[in-house]
This record gives sequence, structure tokens and C-alpha cells, in this order.
Amino acid sequence: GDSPNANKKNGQAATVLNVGMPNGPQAENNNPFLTTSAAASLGYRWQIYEPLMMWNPVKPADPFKPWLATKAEWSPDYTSVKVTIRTDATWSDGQKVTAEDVAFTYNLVKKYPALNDQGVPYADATASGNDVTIRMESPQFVNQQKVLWRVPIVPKHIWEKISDPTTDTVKQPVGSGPYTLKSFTPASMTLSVRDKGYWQDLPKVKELRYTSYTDNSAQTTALANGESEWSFVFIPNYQAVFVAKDQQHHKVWAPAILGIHGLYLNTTKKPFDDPALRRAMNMVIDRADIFTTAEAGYFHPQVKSVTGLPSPAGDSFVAPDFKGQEHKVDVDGAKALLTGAGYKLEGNTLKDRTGKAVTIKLTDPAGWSDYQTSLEIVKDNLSKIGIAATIDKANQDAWFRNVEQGNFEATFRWTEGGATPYDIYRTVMDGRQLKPIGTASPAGNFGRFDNREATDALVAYAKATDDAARTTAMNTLQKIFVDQMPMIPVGADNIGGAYSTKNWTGWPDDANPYGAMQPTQPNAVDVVLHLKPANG
Amino acid sequence: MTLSESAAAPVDEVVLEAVGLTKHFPVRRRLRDLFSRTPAVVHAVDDVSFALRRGRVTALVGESGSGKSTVARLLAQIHPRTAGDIRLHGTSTRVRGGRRFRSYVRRVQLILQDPFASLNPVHTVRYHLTRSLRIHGNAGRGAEDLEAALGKLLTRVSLTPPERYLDAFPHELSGGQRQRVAIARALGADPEVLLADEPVSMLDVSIRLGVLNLLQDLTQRLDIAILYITHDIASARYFADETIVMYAGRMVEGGDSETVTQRPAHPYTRLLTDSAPDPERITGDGAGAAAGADRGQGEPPSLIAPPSGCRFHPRCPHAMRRCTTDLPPRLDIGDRPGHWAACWLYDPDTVAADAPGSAAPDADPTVPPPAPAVARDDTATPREAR
Amino acid sequence: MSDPVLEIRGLRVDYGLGDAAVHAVRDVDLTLHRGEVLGLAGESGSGKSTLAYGLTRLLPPPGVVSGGQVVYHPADGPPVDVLTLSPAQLRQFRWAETSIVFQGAMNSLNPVHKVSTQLLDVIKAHDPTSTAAARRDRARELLRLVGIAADRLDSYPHQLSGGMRQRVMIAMALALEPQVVIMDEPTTALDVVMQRQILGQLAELRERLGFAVLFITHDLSLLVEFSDRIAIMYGGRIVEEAPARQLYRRALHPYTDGLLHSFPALRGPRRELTGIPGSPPDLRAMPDGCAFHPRCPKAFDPCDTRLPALGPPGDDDPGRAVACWLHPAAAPLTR
Amino acid sequence: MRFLLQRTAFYLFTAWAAITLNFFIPRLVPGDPVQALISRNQGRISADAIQSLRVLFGLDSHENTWQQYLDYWGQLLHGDLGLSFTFFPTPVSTVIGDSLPWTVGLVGITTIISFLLGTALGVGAGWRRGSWVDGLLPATTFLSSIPYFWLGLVAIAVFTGPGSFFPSSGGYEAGLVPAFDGYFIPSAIRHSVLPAATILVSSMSGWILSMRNMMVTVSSEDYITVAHAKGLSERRVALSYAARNALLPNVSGFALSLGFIVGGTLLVEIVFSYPGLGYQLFQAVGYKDYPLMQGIFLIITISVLVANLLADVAYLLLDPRTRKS
Amino acid sequence: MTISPSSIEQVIPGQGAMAQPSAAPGRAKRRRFRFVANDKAATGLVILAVYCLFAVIGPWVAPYDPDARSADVLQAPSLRHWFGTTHLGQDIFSQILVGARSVMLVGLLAGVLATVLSILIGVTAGYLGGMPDEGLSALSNVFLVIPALPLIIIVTSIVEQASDTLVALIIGCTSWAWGARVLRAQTLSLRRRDYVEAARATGERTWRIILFEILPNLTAIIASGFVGTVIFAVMSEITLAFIGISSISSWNWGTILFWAQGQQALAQGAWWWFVPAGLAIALLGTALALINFGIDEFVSPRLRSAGRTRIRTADGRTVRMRVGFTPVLAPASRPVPAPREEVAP
Ligand SMILES: Nc1ncnc2c1ncn2[C@@H]1O[C@H](COP(=O)(O)OP(=O)(O)OP(=O)(O)O)[C@@H](O)[C@H]1O
Ligand SMILES: Nc1ncnc2c1ncn2[C@@H]1O[C@H](COP(=O)(O)OP(=O)(O)OP(=O)(O)O)[C@@H](O)[C@H]1O
Ligand SMILES: [Mg+2]
Ligand SMILES: [Mg+2]
Ligand code: NI
Repeated sequence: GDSPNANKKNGQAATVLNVGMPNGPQAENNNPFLTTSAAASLGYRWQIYEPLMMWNPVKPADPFKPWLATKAEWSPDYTSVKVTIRTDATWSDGQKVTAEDVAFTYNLVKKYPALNDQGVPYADATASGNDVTIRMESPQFVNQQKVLWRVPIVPKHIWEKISDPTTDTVKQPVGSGPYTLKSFTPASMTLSVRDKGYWQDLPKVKELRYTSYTDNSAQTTALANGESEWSFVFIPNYQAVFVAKDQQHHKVWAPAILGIHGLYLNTTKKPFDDPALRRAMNMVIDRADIFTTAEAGYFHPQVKSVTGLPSPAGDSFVAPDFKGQEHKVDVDGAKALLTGAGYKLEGNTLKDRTGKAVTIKLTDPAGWSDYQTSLEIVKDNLSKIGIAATIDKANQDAWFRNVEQGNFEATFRWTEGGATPYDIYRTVMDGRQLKPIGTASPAGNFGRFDNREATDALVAYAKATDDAARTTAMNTLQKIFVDQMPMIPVGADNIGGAYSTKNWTGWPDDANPYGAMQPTQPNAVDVVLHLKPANG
Repeated sequence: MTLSESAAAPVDEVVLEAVGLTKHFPVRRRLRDLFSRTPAVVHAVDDVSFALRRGRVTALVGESGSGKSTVARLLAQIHPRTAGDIRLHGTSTRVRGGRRFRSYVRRVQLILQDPFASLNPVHTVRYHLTRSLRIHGNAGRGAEDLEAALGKLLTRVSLTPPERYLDAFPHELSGGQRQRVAIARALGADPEVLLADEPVSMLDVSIRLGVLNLLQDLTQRLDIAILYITHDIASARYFADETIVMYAGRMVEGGDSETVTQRPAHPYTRLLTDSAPDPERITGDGAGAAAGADRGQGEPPSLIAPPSGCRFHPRCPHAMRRCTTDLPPRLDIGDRPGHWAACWLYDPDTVAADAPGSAAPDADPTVPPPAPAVARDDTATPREAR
Repeated sequence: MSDPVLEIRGLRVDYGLGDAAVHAVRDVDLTLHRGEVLGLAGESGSGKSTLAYGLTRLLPPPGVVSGGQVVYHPADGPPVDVLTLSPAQLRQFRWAETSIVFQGAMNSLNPVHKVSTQLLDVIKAHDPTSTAAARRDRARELLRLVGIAADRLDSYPHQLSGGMRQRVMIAMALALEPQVVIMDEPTTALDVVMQRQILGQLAELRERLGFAVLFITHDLSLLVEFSDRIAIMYGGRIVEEAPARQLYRRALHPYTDGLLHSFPALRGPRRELTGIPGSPPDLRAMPDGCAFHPRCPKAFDPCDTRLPALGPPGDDDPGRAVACWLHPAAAPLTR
Repeated sequence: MRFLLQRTAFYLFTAWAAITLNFFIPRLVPGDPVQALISRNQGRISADAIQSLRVLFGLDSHENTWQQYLDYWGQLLHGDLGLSFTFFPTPVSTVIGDSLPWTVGLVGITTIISFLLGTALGVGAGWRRGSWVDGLLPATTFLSSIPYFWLGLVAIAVFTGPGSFFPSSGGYEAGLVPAFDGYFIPSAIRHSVLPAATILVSSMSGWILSMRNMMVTVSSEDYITVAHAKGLSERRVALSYAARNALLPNVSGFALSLGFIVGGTLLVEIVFSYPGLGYQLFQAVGYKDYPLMQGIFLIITISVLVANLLADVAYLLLDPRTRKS
Repeated sequence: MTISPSSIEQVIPGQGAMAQPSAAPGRAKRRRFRFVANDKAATGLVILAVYCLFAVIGPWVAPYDPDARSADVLQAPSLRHWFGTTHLGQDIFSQILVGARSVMLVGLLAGVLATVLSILIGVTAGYLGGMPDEGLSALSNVFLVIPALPLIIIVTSIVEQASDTLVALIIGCTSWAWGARVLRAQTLSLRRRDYVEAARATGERTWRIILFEILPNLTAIIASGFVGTVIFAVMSEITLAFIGISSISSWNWGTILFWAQGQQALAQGAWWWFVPAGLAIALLGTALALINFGIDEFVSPRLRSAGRTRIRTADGRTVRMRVGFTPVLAPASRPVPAPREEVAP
């Protein structure tokens, strides 16, 4: 009969792409603005709804690629942007995409803070002809991508009828993207390609099948046996577990983005208020070991630069002073540095200037195994300079609270990520976020790093109206970071994925890093558009 | 330990007295009872009065469920009474728990019906007896005092040598031995009154005899007042000075044991004595049994809604109209002093007004009504052969 | 005396095997005649129940029948040894030929089935061809026989009083009109009035149906009144056997004598009660010779070494047998 | 009748107390759903999103707990369980509705099978002591001492893999749409075999044991001897007399285990990535999804209570002694 | 005794032995510990003792520091590493040895706590009756209704630093309800026992009655309840660690399994990573279950298989001892007599 599964078998490999995510069963919710929706969680919202411009997180300094908008012009102080909407795009119900729709979308986000998941302070958006002017309350140089790349454009004629867009689950999404939703079950969603009306060439992939596996190991297994062809998941020992299963086709690409992971030190706790000690610690921490052992050699790409900026995404931002300076493990150097600073290494114990043995408590949630492994390694490394470390496997909620309130000695944590290193440094050094110990500072500066110069540089960078001022501020930030080492950078966030070239080729890779590869990023639609049948 | 062997009080002094003792157990209410005014109760014991005297054994007989155990428990004050009074040496007592309860139970001790159940299987004989001595302050001062007191207690109940039994667990004792331990425990309190609830019903004839002899010996040596509850009417004849018969929660007859057993006045007592197995009555082929069966038809009455008037009237072959309506008072029989029965047959006016048996369930003319106040042929010789 | 219906010869019943075995019944010879009531009395633990269960092979583990014969003489057909029957044959034999009434009626009736179910399934098991209606009629009739209204058929056991339950068991025992009914202390839990009612009914039914009864109790006074013959057990053996009246008048075995002097009589002159001194023997370590000799007031020379055999007493009493050196039998046994 | 009324009152009270606890316990958990969501994404949600999420979940309004409690009851009485945080704005009832059938289907059926099979084997073992069924006991004891999840892991390691009949995870083949058709049903069954076997293996021995012990106890009851004495067939004695009575104490155990279906199998569902309610509860706890937690607790509470009530009724039906006229 | 009357409660030790008064009271004391002689109980106790021993000395006898990394990454069992190594080169055997302490501590502590609570609540409710009973029963029912494991997960996540002791306390405090219910039911039946009434009639105080008359008779139930809770507590602790909820810093078997799962030991083929821990748990569970059987069989004579269940009869047949068909050992030695001639109708 007309069972919904009847066509299951005739989905040929050459027309279907199987995407997987380890996110557990989903509820039917295709609201593109809600982080909690299945569409956002699995990423298919970007196959249905499109942003104005395409930005490449792998090469953050590259110019934006036109998408629904053909061009975007920022005001010099970056408080408003004028975008020109392409005229050949249509919604999947056949209506034309207009500037009205775009203005409506931004006003919608402005009106409902709950939909403003990027937290951009929009003022308003007005359409005139094919142009839309979007105004913001403050300069948004560092948030350009949040404005242009992160907002899915929705059709006004449908959304204006939705009474409460924050609780609407948008059962039948209508977007400008190449795909429409065909079926939904808690574990799998099928998207099929539009037959007409898309503004560029239709993708070769006729059907996208998203599967939400319940956990990492299920997802890994699916990847290994070819059930999943594209995913983003942590695979321990990925060479053996995934790649070796099909050497020829199974690939992992994990480019870094401008967001890092590292060891935050509480700069108010003695003796860690001493930059010399922090620098010495930095010198002995074996980032490469953490990269290979804890992150399976790919997941959090090693941060090599002393500035904490990952490569290649951060390369263009590195100050001339630090260009090419890579972090190396240097135990002797660290010891020398410490001795110079008045520390004594007695046997296996480091004594600070007051003669107290230096000990440190490393904290991270019990269940986060890569962090826990990292801490094990850090503990090992620190013992080389006589610092006795203990590892505290904390309760996740308590850890969150304690880190925000500054109740920790050292902890592994991430920074915010963005289009520029601003977000990294802001998370670590922003004096505007400085709160007394015991008061939460959710947005950053967990280590209570108190440095006016750094704060000023951050403000200057975000507000600057010319590149020179920005470069100066950036260089200052890097210098302070390297001198003071308020956080010891270890690895970067990656925005890649695991994939198979068995049926589809054309994936982004080091040779052609045209975009982020996570299936949940806006770039996903770009990736799919790049794919070609392997044997065709 | 000082058992009151040398007490100056005269034998036959009333120690414990029940006056109009009544116990109603509330029954679980059902939905429909919610709408009825009167709450349903089990009339377990109604208006029971008797006295226990020093050095005397009073037997309480009656069929199963007639309220004998309940009377004992009321007297021991384990159950609160619904109405009536309990007088210890003439003073009314009502104790609930605490110190006053303990001082009461020191004087009035209860031996429970079942020797297999009334000793805690996890404790030794020593524990049971020590507790009883300790609670009532009879344990003396040191360990030797206690040991001596224990030995004396066990010797008193003929469990000799005491060492052999002191550290035994109940399951290692025979039924008779257990029963004696239970009695020893009661004696440990140095009581004036012993309430013995069917102390022998579960035992073998030969063991049974031993226990009964022991009890009798106690009354004689220690001048204890004993309430002996049983439904073996023959043993009441042998071991009790006085016998009281209960039926469905009420006393129906009382008097000297020999008289009550040999010349029962109340139709129920007669049914009881006739039913009791008696080898002296060998008639062969169970004909006697058949005769008894004729009279004993019918089931015991419901105690929730007991029959009006005399509770026995639905089963009584001599029932008269008055029996169905009026509660019979105690009527003296007159053959022996103190022999009474609660039966209208012994009220000449009633008998004159209505033929006995006229209101009987299956009026059987062949059964002759008992002639009131006329002695039977067999001669009773009370209290001689022991 | 009529012919035997059940002959027990040299029956031995043990609990356990090998050295640890408790010999609860030892070489018992007993004959039950057609239509008679044979009383079996004795102290607690003397093996009465064991004998009853042993001869129907209903002993629970670790009981085993370690020897002897139980010969049943059907009304028609050749005699059979019950102990050699196969389980299937045994099932056929049971209840149809020999039924049992156990001590506690509450425990003998399955609490979750109606009285009718339990009555009917025994009829059905032995007469599968009968119609349901016929079976039901029979069940009604049976209940009426023991004086219970037929409308009680659909009651559950707990809805009946103790006496009624016991009567239901008797009705059930008679359902297939067996030749032999074994009753193990059927009335101990009941009060005397009820006991008499039931025994009266039983006597009547026996008159009408003519089955033989093996009646077990330790209440001698009851037996004397109710049975034709009485056998007395002590320490796993029959120590005396005699017609009821004769036994009561004159006990030959000192143990029987002790028993008779242990219970008070309701009527007649007050007798002296002497009781039996000492305590029952340990079945694991039975004294040599006559098991009763340590407690026997009249024990003399051979008693503690040689076992007296059950045989006719030396004097002229017919139909009696006793195992006591005071009354040496024709052929004394030594084991 | 009165008995039932009394039980019902008792259950209502228990339900009230349990639901109240269900309301308060999640609220005692530190941390809030927004943070949980962020920690799940380890930085992939920016700190700027915190406010938008707080607004979204309605956590910015400051009602006191008492007011929330009253609101909660108000909602409950309207059959409204609120909106899940994790799947915002999907109603909790929808989330539960999606996963409940899986749990009930897998665990419910398995529990019943386990009970039936275990009881049957227990009857055999208890009735014929020393036979092969009895010999099975030590092995089943060992199996039942193994943690569920570990057994599941081993089963996955041993039985699944490329080309194996048994899939290692999920409730059905990815890409299928739940429907009663020839594609979905076999797939669902195939996916349930391994988890079901795991539950079966580790839960059955409990039933075998308790049933066996009850059979042994009941076998020595007088009425069994009487049944034998009556010459009934072995089958009838074993089933209608012994097993029927031995079953009674197990009934309430069974009812209770039915009630625990939802709460007790979280681990199996986690290990086998089975899309059931236990897994949802686990997630809800992790994400501080109070509404979902409360909803699932409510389901568990109700199912335990209903199962108990059923057990009471079953007892009433099975055991005439409790059926006071 | 013959067919044992069903009224004898199986929980009362020695209650069934009324038939034969025994001559030697000296045997009495030994009876209480006789269950140790039971094969199952003995096996269980030995295993348990070994576990307890390792709980105490584990950290000292462990060949390696369980945290210490080494170059032998993810190695299969070998002579150097009996149970193999983890992805960090840690010795799994050492982890198991060191982890035993936490497991045993939590198990025993939680068992004790839950048992004490269940006794307090169950016995009090059962003995006092009336309103206190209603209240306490309702309380235990509520705790029964709330699913234990999720509750434990939630409560554990409330506290920041859940030490072993705290986890044990939490497990203990949430898992007493079932025991309380069983104890209450049993106390209800004991309360009406004659010996309790007798103690009251002797003048014992209430607390003494509960403590010395009732409790000793509940020993068996309490013991098996204790064993059951210990199993449950161990499983819960391990589960908590396995799903990464608890924040215990020390090793336990659940932590090992957590790492194995987190590193997808299965997918990597590192079976040695999770097999030993699982077997250790299963063995502990089995040991406790065996002890439980031992107690059960000790207490209920009916469960005690009386020696052999199969015996050989004299004519060579093998018969099983079973209810309803008593085996006959000797074959009929004498022939069945022929029917007598003079049978009269
Ligand atoms: N606690 C109670 N609650 C309700 N009814 C009770 C209670 N105790 C006794 N009864 C009822 O009171 C009546 C008298 O009981 P009691 O035990 O006093 O009789 P008895 O004469 O001792 O009987 P027996 O000879 O069988 O021991 C019975 O109908 C019994 O059911
Ligand atoms: N399972 C058993 N194991 C060992 N000995 C047993 C067992 N069952 C019964 N006995 C012993 O067998 C003997 C005979 O018991 P039986 O029940 O036949 O005695 P009885 O004469 O019926 O006693 P009662 O009058 O008390 O019913 C007793 O001494 C008893 O101790
Ligand atoms: Mg009584
Ligand atoms: Mg017997
Ligand atoms: Ni990460």
C-alpha cells in the first residue's frame, strides 16, 4: 500500500545522503530560531532556511560569500548594515523572497528576545526596494557573522500569522533553501530536494536523511559501518574505530575555529596570582600529548601559537612579535624561570617565595572524559616542576557555578568563539566581566583576571572604526596574554566532521577549505551543494 | 524471692473479683454500616461476675468462642474493658500501662493458652525467667541471688535439675515442659492470682496430667487463686473447686464443680456434659453419641447480633416463649449451696405459664425436660478421690 | 468378626536414610476388618500419623517406607499390595478405595477453590465419564449426608466454620464410597459439642455405607466410646490391641494402663490419676528391649534387653494382643 | 467494596504526596536548564544566548515556589504537563507520548514474558526438585547478579557488528517511519531482541527463585497432600492446587515490577540507545528539564499506583480469603 | 512431626522443631550460626570475605598507581598488566583492586543505613498501629512510588562534593521503603503473637518488647533485606559512576566502566577494559545472593533440601523423593496372599 516506508528501499546511494548526529530522540519542532528544535539540533534548518551571507569559520578573515543577499555594506562604525536581497529566490511555496521578508525577520528577532539566540542588540530593520537596512544599538564589528550568517530568513506571509513564534513548532517549514521537509520521526527526518524555484543549481543530493543517534557510541558505530555518511561526533581513537573500517573513504576533517580550550587559572589565588608561575606552568604543559591522548589526535586541534590563537583560522591575527612562535615543552626553561622568580624546587616539591609548597587542584565535571583525560596529563606535566596537582571530578552543576563564581584553582574550559580572536580574549581577560569571588560572571573572566590595559584594548578593538586601531588593540591583547598567561591555551574548537567519500565527494578539506563542515552550521547547505556522486 | 506462703490472710478470701464485666470488640465497618446508627460490635463478653479466692481453683468452661480467653485477658488488663469492674482486694482497678500496670500484673499473672506460642523462640528459659524476676524486683541483688531465684522457680515447677533447663531454647522443650516454664514465668512475679487460659488443651493426656497436678499443688502450697479456663469439662471436675459455664459471652451456670458437672442444670451445660467423651458411658456402636447429636444441633450464635433473650434459646430443646424475649437472671437451683443457672426453667412461674420446649427449634417431645431441683440418681462425692 | 479389608504386615517407615534415619514406625502388624472402627491411640510422637500416611504412601520427604506390606482386599477382585502399585495405579486406588480425613480441615481444603470444585474434581478424576450435572447432584447429596445445606456448595473454605469444614472433608472422603476411611485426629481442633455432632454423623454413615474406619487420636476417652477395637502405639510399635471395652476395663500393657490413669472421667466416681512418669523416648536412640521400660513401674529382668513381641496374652482373653513381658506371647521375638 | 474505597483513598493520598515530592525534588537540583543546555554544547551556544534562552523558557519571571506549585496543580488538573525545556516548545505530553510506547512495548512485554517464563520454570523447579530446572538455578543467579548495563554492553560486543542480524542501537532502522507495515514492524522487533534478551536474562531468575521457594513451601501444605490422596492427576495437583496458591505472593511483586517498568530500565535504554522513557528521564535529569522530569515522574507514580491497585484487585479476585462478603 | 501445620510461620527459626525435645541444651547456641554450614552461605561468605579483604588492603597490594599513566596504552591483558591497560596506559587490575574499597564501603554503609531506617520505620509502624502506622506506611509507600534510581541520580547531583560516604547515605536514605514494608507486615503478625502478649502481661516495657521480643524474630528478614540493599547500593553506585553522574574522585568499578564506555572500548575492541569490572560486580552480587539463599534456607526448613532427593530402592530402581508418593525401599518380600475363600458378601 502507500506505507511511508515503501520507498525506503528504492533510495539509491547516489541520490541519498545520510547525516547523523548523536543527539537522542527529537520532538517534532522545525522552528529555525530555537536552539532546542530538532531542526537546529540536527542542523537541517540551514537546508530549509538560508542566511543572508555565507561566512567561512575556517578562514574567518575571508570576505563573506553572497547568499540570499548579494552584498552587504557596513557603516564605518559597524552599527548598521545595508544588504541587497537577490531577486531570483523564491520560498518553497512559490512566493518570491523579498526585502520585506528580510526586514520582517530581523524585526521579529528584535521583537522576541527569546528568538535572538545570538544576543545582537538590534535596533530595527527597514526595507526599501531590494535593500534592507539593519540597525544595531552598538558597534558590531566583532559580530558581523552573527548578523549576516546566523539569522535564518523566514517568509513574512507565513510568520506574520504565527501568534507566538517562540512556541510555534513550525510543522511545515517553508524556506528559501534547496530542501523541504518530507517526513519526521523522533529518530529520523527526511528532506527532499525542491523541484524548482531554487535560486541556484539544485544539489545532486536528492534526499537528505537525518538520523539522531542516542549517543556518541551509537553514532560512531553508524559512521564506522557506513550507515552514517556525515556527522560531527567525538570518536576516540578515530583511526582504529572509524577510518580503519574503510581506509579509502572514511575521513575526518577537523579544522580549528577561533575558539579555544585551555586551563583557566584563578588569578586571585596565591601563588597563582604570579604571572611567572603561570608562564612556567604553560611551559611544561604538553599540548601535543593532550591533543593526541585526550582528543584522539583530532578533536580539539592543538594550539601551537604562544598567543593561544589556533591555526590556520587565527594566523592572520597573530601579532608580528609572535609570528611563528610556537609553544614548546621546556621543563628546564620553566625551572629556570621559577628559580629566577624566587621559587625553589626542593626535590620533587616546588616551594613558593614564602616557602610554601605549591599545590593545585584541577577541577572538571566527572562525566567529561576528554577534559578529565586532559587533567590527568596536566597533573603529570606539572609534577615535572614540583607542583603537586590533585584532580577533582566535580559535579557538573556545581562546577558550572563554581567556575562562574571564581571558586576554583584551575579548570579546563572553553572560550567563546567568533569571527575574530576578540571572543577568545574577551572570555579570558575582560575586566568588564570582573566580579568579586562568589559573584557569578557567566560571560567570562572566570579567573578574575584584573588588567585595565587588557580591558581597554578589548573595548578599543570592538569600537574601532579603522583596521589600524584594531591591529594595535589586538597586538596589545596578545602581548598581555602571553606575558600574563591568565589561561593556558591547549586546543581549539573544531568545526569539521567525519564523513565518507564512498557515495559523495566534494567535501571541504584542507585542500579546499571552503566552509565549516559541521552539519549543524549554516555552511551545511553550502557543503551539500558542493557534493557530487562519487561514481558519477 | 518471697512467695506469700506465710501470708496471714484467711483462705477463701476474695482476691480478684469481676463485676458485670463486659467486652465488645468493634468490628470492621463496611460501607453500608455507615448508614446504620448502631455500630456493629462483637459481644464477646457480657455481664460476667465472679470472684477468685485464695487457695481455690475456679474453672471457666464453655465452647470455643464463648469468651473465656477474653475474660482472662480482661482480668489481666491486657484488653481494656467496655463496662463493668475489676476489683483487686475490693478496690476497683483500671490500669492502662506504665508503673501502675506493672504493679497490677505483679499480683495478677496470665498464662496464655498455647504453650508453643507463648515463649519467644529466640530466647532461652533463663531469659524468660530472669525478665520476669527483674521486672517485679524479685531478682535479688547479685548474680548469685538471681541464680538462686531461678533455681527455686524451676524447682517449684518440677523442672529439675534447673541447670538442665535454664539454657534451653523453647523448641528444645516438650510441650509440657514449656507449659511449666510459662507457669514458672508467671510465678516469678510472685502473684496472688494466676489466670491460666487453657493451659493443657494442646497436650497429651499424660503431660496434661502433670501440668494440672502442678497447678493444684501451687494453690495448696502458695495459696494462689487460680482461674482455670478449659473446655474439657472433665478436668474441671477434677481440678477446680468451683466451675462457671459460659455460653456465647454470658455466664449460664455456676457452682461447686462436682455439682455442676454431675448435675448440670442449664440445658447448655447438659449438652456440654453429654457431648464430652466419656468411656464410662460405653454403649457400643456410638449410640450415645447419636443421642448427644440430636440435642446439639445448630451452630453457635453470631456474637455480632446475639439472639434476644436467652442466647441459647435457638438451640435449646426446652425453650419457652419467654426464653426468646427475656434475659434469664441467675436462679438458684437449690440442690447445693451456690449452684445457680441463668435459665427460665428454674423459675416456677415461667414454667407454669408455658410448657418447656414449646418454643424449641425442632420441638422433640421425646426429650424430657429436666426436673428442676430434683436430684439425679448418681451420687456425687465431691472432693474426695485425689 | 468379619474379614479383613486392610492388612498391614511388618510395616516399617523411616524419616531419612541410612544412619541418620529415624525409625518412626517399626514392624507394625495391624488388621482392619470390614466395617469396623479401629482406634489407634498413643502418646504424641509415637508414630500414629506416620503409620497412617505411610500405608497410603503420602509421607512427605524425607519419609520412606523401608519395608513391609499393606495388603488391600477390594470388595471384588484379588488383593493388592498398595506399596507395589505404580503411581498411576496408586492414583486410581486412592480415595476410590481408601480415603483420608486429615487433622486440620482448614489446611486440608485448598483455600482458593470453592468447596464444589474440590468435591467435584475428585469425582471427575475417578469417573471421567460422568456428566457435570450428575457430579453436581452427587456433591449436593454428599453435603446433605453430613448435614450441610446444599447451597453451601459454592462457598469458599474460609466461609465455613471449623465444624463445617471438617464435615466437608468427611463428605469428600465418602464421595467415592471407599472401603476404608482413615481419620487422623479429625476432631481435635473442635469443641466437644461439635466433636460429638460429627462423630455421631460419622457413626450413622458407617451404619449405612459399611466402610471401615482407622481412627487416630490421643484422646483415649473418645476412642473407648467410639471405636470397636483399639490399638495402642508406643515408640513406633503397637504395644497392645484389644476390643475397646476390654481395653478400658483391663489394660494389659503398663503403658496403656498409664494412659487410662491419666485422664479424668466426667462421670462415675472420682478415680485416682497417676499419669506416666518420665518423658517419651527419643526415636533416634531407642532404649534396648521394650521401649517403655525406662518409664515402666513394673519393669523387670528381660524388659531392658529383649523386645517383647505382639501376641495374645497368656491368659484367656480372646481377640487381644499385647507386647509385654508381663504377658509373654507364644513366640517371643528378639531383635 | 469498603476495602476498595479505603485503598483508593490511600492511593490518592500517596499520589498527592508523590506528585508534590516530584514537584519539589527537581527544583532542589542546582543549576538551571540554560546552563545545562550550554554545557551540553560546550561553548557552541554563546554566552550571549543565555538571556534569550532564559526568556524563552520563561525563567525570567520570578514566581515564588508556592505560586509555581499551585500553578503546577492547576495545569495538572487540566491535563497539561507543561512544555519541555530540552525540546522547547514541545509539550511534555508529546515527548512522553513519543517514548512511552517504546518503553511499554519493550520492557512491558519483556517483564510479562520474564514473569510468565520465570514463574513457569519456578513451578517446574519447585515441583520437581532435583530435576534439570532446579539445576538451572545457580546459573540464573549469577546472571541476575550482573548489572543490566554491563550485560547489555557485552551483548552488543558479542552479538552485534557488521553483518550481524542484531543491530546495536535504536528502536528501529534509521530512515523508517513508525507505522504498522512490513518494513517497520520487523525492524522494530529485530531491534528489540537484544535488549529484551538482556532484561529477560537478568530479571528472570528472580521470578524463578521466588516461585520455586513458594512452590516448595506450598508443596508441603496439607491440602497438597490431600490432593494427592484424592488421586488427582499430577498436572492438576501441580497447577490447580500448588501453583495456583504459590502464585499469590508473586502477584504483588509482579504488579510492583510492572509499575517499575518505566523507571527501572533506564540503563537498558541508555546502553541500547533505545528511544524509551527511561532514556528521556536520564536526559531530562541531565538537562534540568523540570517539566519533563515531573511529567515522567508523574507517569511512573501513576503507573506504580495503578499497578498496585491492580494487584490489590487481582489479589481480591485470586484469593477468596480477602474477599470478605 | 508429620505434615507440618501450615500455621507455623516460616520466619521463626526453630519453630518447626517441636517434635523432639532434645536432650542437650548445649547445642542451642550453635544452632544460630548453623547457616554458615550451609554450602551456599559458606561460598558466599568466603567470596565476600575476599572482597572485604581487598577493600582494606587493595590500595597497598595494587601493583601500580591506578592513575599513573604509562606508555603501554590500551594493551590487552599480559603478565605485566593482568587485566590490560586503558587509553592512558593505566593498569586496570590496579584500578579494580583500588576500586573495591569504595564499592564495599558504599554497599555496606548504605545497606546498614537502609536496614536501620527500615527497622525503625517498619517495626514502629507495625507495632504501634493506628495513626502512627498509617502515617509511616504512607511515607514508605511514597518512597516506594518514587523510582529509586532517578531519585538517587537527582539527589546526588544536588550535592557538590559527593564523597563515598555521602553517596552511601543517599542510597541508604532512598532505598529503605521496601524493607520497611516487609518488616511492617511481619511485625503486624508478630505483634499479635502470644509471646509478645505474654511479655506484655509479664509487665515488659514497650521499647523492650520491640527490641528484645520482636526484633530477634525478624533477624532473617532483616538479614536478607540487608543483603538485598547492599546489592542494590553497589549497583546504584556503579550505575551512578557509569553514567557519569556521581562526582566521586576515587576509583570504583563504575568509574572504570565509565571510562571504558566513554572511550568506546567496545568499538576499539578493548574487551578487557569492561569485562573484569563487570565480572567483579557480578561475583559480588552472586556472593550476596548466595548468602541470602543460605539465610532463607536456614530460616525456612522447607527450603532446605533434605539430603539427597534421589534414592535407590532395593530392586535397583531410582526414585525421587517427592510429595505424594513416598518411595518404598524394599520390594514386597512376601507374596500377596490369595483371596480367602470364605469371603462373605
Ligand atoms: N481482638 C478481637 N477482636 C474482635 N473479636 C474478638 C477479638 N478477640 C476475640 N474476639 C471474639 O470474641 C469471641 C470470644 O473469643 P475468646 O477467644 O474469648 O473465646 P474462647 O472462649 O477463649 O474460645 P476458645 O475456647 O476457642 O479459646 C469470639 O467470637 C472471638 O471471635
Ligand atoms: N521429617 C521428620 N524427620 C525426622 N523425624 C520425624 C519427621 N517427621 C516426624 N518425625 C518423628 O516421627 C515420630 C512419629 O511422628 P508422628 O507424627 O507419626 O506421631 P503421632 O503419633 O502422629 O503424634 P501426634 O499425636 O503428635 O500427632 C515423631 O517422634 C517425630 O519426631
Ligand atoms: Mg481461648
Ligand atoms: Mg499425628
Ligand atoms: Ni569540546
